[in-house]
Amino acid sequence: MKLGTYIVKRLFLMIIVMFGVATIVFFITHVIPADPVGAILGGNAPIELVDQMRHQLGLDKSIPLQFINYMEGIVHGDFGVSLKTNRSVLKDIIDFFPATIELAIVSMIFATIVGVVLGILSAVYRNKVIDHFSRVFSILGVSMPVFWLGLLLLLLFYYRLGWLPGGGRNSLFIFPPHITGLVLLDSVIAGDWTSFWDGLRHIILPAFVLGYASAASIARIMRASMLDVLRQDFIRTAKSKGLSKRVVIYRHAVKNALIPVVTIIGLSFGSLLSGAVLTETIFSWPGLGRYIVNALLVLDYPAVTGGTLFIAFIYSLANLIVDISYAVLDPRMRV
Amino acid sequence: MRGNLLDITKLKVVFYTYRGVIKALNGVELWMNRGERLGIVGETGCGKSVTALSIMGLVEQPGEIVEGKIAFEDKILTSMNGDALNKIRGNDLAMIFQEPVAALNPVMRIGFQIAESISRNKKKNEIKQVYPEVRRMLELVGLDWKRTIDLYPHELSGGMAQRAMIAMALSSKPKLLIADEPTSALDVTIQAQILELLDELVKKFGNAVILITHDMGVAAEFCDKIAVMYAGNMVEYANTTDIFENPIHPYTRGLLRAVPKIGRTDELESIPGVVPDLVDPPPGCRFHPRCKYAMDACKEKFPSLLEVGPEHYVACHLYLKEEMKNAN
Amino acid sequence: MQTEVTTQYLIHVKHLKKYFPTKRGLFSSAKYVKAVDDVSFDIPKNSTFGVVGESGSGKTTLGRTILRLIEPTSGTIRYIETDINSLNSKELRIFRRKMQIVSQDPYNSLHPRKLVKNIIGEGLKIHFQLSSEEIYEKVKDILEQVGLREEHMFRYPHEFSGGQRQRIAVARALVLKPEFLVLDEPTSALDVSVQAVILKMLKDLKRDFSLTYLFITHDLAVIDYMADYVTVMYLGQIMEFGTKDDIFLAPAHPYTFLLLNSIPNPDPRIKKKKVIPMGEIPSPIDPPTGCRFHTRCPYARDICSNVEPEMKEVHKGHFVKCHFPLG
Amino acid sequence: MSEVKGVAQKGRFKLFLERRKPIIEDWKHTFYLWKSTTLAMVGTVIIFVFFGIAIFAPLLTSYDPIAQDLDNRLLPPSSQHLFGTDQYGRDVFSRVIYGSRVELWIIFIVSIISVGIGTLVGIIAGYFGGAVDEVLMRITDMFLAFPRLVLAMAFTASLGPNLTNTIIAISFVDWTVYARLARAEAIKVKSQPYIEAIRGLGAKNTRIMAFHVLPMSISPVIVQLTLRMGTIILTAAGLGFLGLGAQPPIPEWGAIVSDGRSYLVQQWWITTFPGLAIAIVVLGFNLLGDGIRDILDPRLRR
Repeated sequence: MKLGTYIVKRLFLMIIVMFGVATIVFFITHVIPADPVGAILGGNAPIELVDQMRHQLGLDKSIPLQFINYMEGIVHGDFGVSLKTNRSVLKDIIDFFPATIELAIVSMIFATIVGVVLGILSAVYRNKVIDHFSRVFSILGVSMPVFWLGLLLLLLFYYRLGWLPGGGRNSLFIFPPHITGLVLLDSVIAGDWTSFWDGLRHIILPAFVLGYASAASIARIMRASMLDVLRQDFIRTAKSKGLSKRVVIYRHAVKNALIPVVTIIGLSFGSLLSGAVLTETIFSWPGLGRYIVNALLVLDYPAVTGGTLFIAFIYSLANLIVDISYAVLDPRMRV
Repeated sequence: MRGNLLDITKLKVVFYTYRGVIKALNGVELWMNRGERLGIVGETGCGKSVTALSIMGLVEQPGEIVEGKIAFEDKILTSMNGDALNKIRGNDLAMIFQEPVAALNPVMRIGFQIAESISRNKKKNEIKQVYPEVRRMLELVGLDWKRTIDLYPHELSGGMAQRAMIAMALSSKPKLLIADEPTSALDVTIQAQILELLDELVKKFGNAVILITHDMGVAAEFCDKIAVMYAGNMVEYANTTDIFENPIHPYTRGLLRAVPKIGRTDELESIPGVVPDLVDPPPGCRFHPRCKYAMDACKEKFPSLLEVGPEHYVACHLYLKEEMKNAN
Repeated sequence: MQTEVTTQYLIHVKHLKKYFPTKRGLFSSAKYVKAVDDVSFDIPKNSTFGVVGESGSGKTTLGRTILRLIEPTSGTIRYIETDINSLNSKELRIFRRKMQIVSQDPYNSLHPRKLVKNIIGEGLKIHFQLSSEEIYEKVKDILEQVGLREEHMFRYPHEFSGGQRQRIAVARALVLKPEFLVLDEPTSALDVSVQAVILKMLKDLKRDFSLTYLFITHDLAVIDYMADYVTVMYLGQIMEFGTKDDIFLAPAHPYTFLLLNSIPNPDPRIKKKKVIPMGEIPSPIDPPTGCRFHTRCPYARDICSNVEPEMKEVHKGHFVKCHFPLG
Repeated sequence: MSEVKGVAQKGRFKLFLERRKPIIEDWKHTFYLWKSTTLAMVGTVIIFVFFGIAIFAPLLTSYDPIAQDLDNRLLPPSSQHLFGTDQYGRDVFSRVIYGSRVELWIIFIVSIISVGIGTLVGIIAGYFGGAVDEVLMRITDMFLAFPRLVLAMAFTASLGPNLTNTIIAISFVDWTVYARLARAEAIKVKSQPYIEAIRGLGAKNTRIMAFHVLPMSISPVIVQLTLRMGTIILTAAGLGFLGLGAQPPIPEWGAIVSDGRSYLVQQWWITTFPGLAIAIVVLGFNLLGDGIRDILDPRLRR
């Protein structure tokens, strides 16, 4: 009951934030650019073409009017037509998004498992070999530029060793079944193991590259959180009850230590989406990140607007889920 | 063994910190019999809690027991390994703490936490089988089990949480219950309730109790015997009435004169100086820099424990000297 | 010729209320924690006015509201003739010189990154145009008054013990030469042997600086040692008020009586049979109707749960808010 | 006469030192903690070397980082060209060395802008609370609803990709971190008894905020800033790599990595060295930031 109210409240807040997000995007795409059309067509374009384009983009109207049109469009899910692909931006997003979300989910799972496990081991065996390893792993993870790591791994595993494919989601002559758009999931549903195996081989490198930084930061926070919890009074109580070390750690400490980590997992999702832009570019992954980058490079404003808004929406949704799971995990939050 | 339940000899505990080694316990001597109620009193940093944690085997990094022996019945706790200790902890030994809400796991229901102390390392579904016993314990400590068994600690008041802790500690019928400042965080009226409850239950179960407190009043009301600690040493040990009516150690006397009491008309007296830094404690008797009777001997050697009356022990050179005189 | 001695009052508090809004649900209306709920009293000049109560009684809020560190919800507070409530923020800042507070926690009441010299000198800088030499001298003098030395001026708070920190906090308040001092549990975080020194010092300072104290504590023994007048609070209201002797020798309110009965006595010869209040302190968000204490009172009758008792004078200067006063 | 005065001066200086002994002790203690934290020291050394390289860049290399030399294209590392040359015959070593100036400049300006705005917003929101807080924090939330790089990308693309706009875009994205942190700190500090005591002395809000809340709130901000300096470089390099940051021929590290992408298989050195430079410097900042956090940790200090 109380949890329900909390969710309603958070949803309400999210709507306000999304309104602000849309305003910021409007500002970026409609107000800041001095002369978008000039930028797109170049300085020497004939005047009729410029006018036609201004009209097409709605730039001949006043800023407030543009804003109203823009907001109306968003509410109806209409982001306009991409200048580059000449298709509805929404259609483009629906096409490109599954690749991104698949990559993000796989990375997230990888990052969470590795991060949490390393963090726990690191805290329990503090100052032992595993702790040192995990700390080096973490500090490197948050220091390495994603794109550089990606390139080096590509060089090693694709060009030099040839163990893994060099990019894309599937090999040339493999056609995965199309149900949800998530290759791995669809292959499992259709029972197409060739396609599954192929998809898995393709996703390993990008998912590792993308998830590494998150795994590192989750491991760091998990370690710190564990150490903090292990110092708490209730852990002493658990020990005084005669519980074995294992029970104390796994039953009493881990759940408490996970609570702050949940926030980090949510925040990691943001850096994951950021990183996806770079990873997708390197691994020719046909996702939304690459779509936005390409749109930005040619100043395809409708595509930029739609893509950015959509990413922000997904990120906010992820944060909402995190906040709710936070409330589920920690009974103190439900007051 | 000086006591048939517990005997601590020359217990030394240190904590390693960046400031240096804190010599928290400096050869503590303490003993008690079955079914007795022993009060340990003293001010912040005197080592009351560390003594309790040592008995429980809960002194952990960066702390370490470097010397001494803790005998519990026929077992030597200080030479036991973790598994063996786990069998005694929560079985023969139980403990309750100062901040009851913080001492309970915030993400577990009260009922489960009590059940866990009965069935301990078993699987979760097996733990649920002891719930009838949990209900009985909750009733016993004056809580309505229907309302409390499924609550989380933060939903309890301090007094209720302490009752739950007591239920948890007593559920395994321990031979010795250690209560570390169990009422310091509570209001006086609630304190009175909790002390009454403890009194009643301990009478019923016949547990021995170590009550750690800084409140002389609480010790006077609850305990049969009192041990006074100062800066890591036990300095005086006697029956409660003896401690209050015939205190011998200069520190015990000073402490009693500093306590405000209703209806007291004389001025409060304070002990000059401050509690020493235990990284670099004074040599000899650690109280000598604050003691108005300090002699040369006090600066050199810690006085050994001396029986000055029936079951009245004190560690002070002043009486050692008199004893010598009498002997001569 | 003897003129009639009339008591002079320094502080007048009338119908003071402080309600804190609690967090409101999306669809539920706002609720309030009634921390101080219609409290009136006068503090005689040069007296120690003790306020005693358990947690949730509103004693701390009361102290802060009187100084307007918290804005009162309603009611008036007068300082001799000045209505503190009607001062604007600039006037209030100037007026603050006269009334100071020493709070409970000696570990957090001093700015951890400032030298003692600056902690104590801050008030002087705010209120007076003084050269740094003058400030130095004044800080030095006041430190000596509270039993510290000049060399302590160049240290950080963390280098001091709890008792010494509390001395510094007192010095910070006294350097402005105030007339009125709110002491909010000044010794509850200290060990007994240290508490004794601080309490004695506070008594001496009161005499030397002719101060008036509002002394807030949960410890009845301390209030017995310090106070001239005692106010017993429960759930935001005054239950009983009188001189120290009234309260300790002839308590008229059952709550006061039970409170006195609950204190463990450091004298093992006295083994009294205790009467202890039942149950726990109710939430100040939904205080009980009628007499607020009726839920825990062993003497409660039907009327107590419905009708709120009036404050009545059982004998001169001794007031009690109870339908059936004891004694 | 003057001699006597000199002695008096000296005495005064001694007294000055004597009185400030605790402050000096405090610094000594900080220094001791820093020395005993090996990783923090490694971090400090890395950062100092990085600063040194940026300042003395012209002394460290004789090649012009921008001048093309098509006769010497794509040469592997040698004693002539430590890190080899790129597709235009530019010395990669020289480009990496001069690149440090670009990165340092970005860090410097972004830090000032984002910490300035963030701390100001955060402290005002935290100190006053209520409606002010609500409005400022909702605005912050709006910025936080974007994945950082995506927002920065949109900004630079819109403003026109160049170095200045990269800096503006990153600052625009980064200030929210400090705003949240400073707010949380301000709320914590505001409710401390010592702040109430100062208010009780009669101090104004502005005085309390500037002299008491700000200094207490700033240290976590500084720690965060040190930790985030690495992130700033990563973001700048990411933008550069995508072609949305500093434009050629400016030797920005991310852009250099991007330059070498097409030559990855045969001429690995073009990508490897600038990437390594980024990783090492970011590592340095992270180690230093962790170290500072540990040193400022009151649990360690007390």
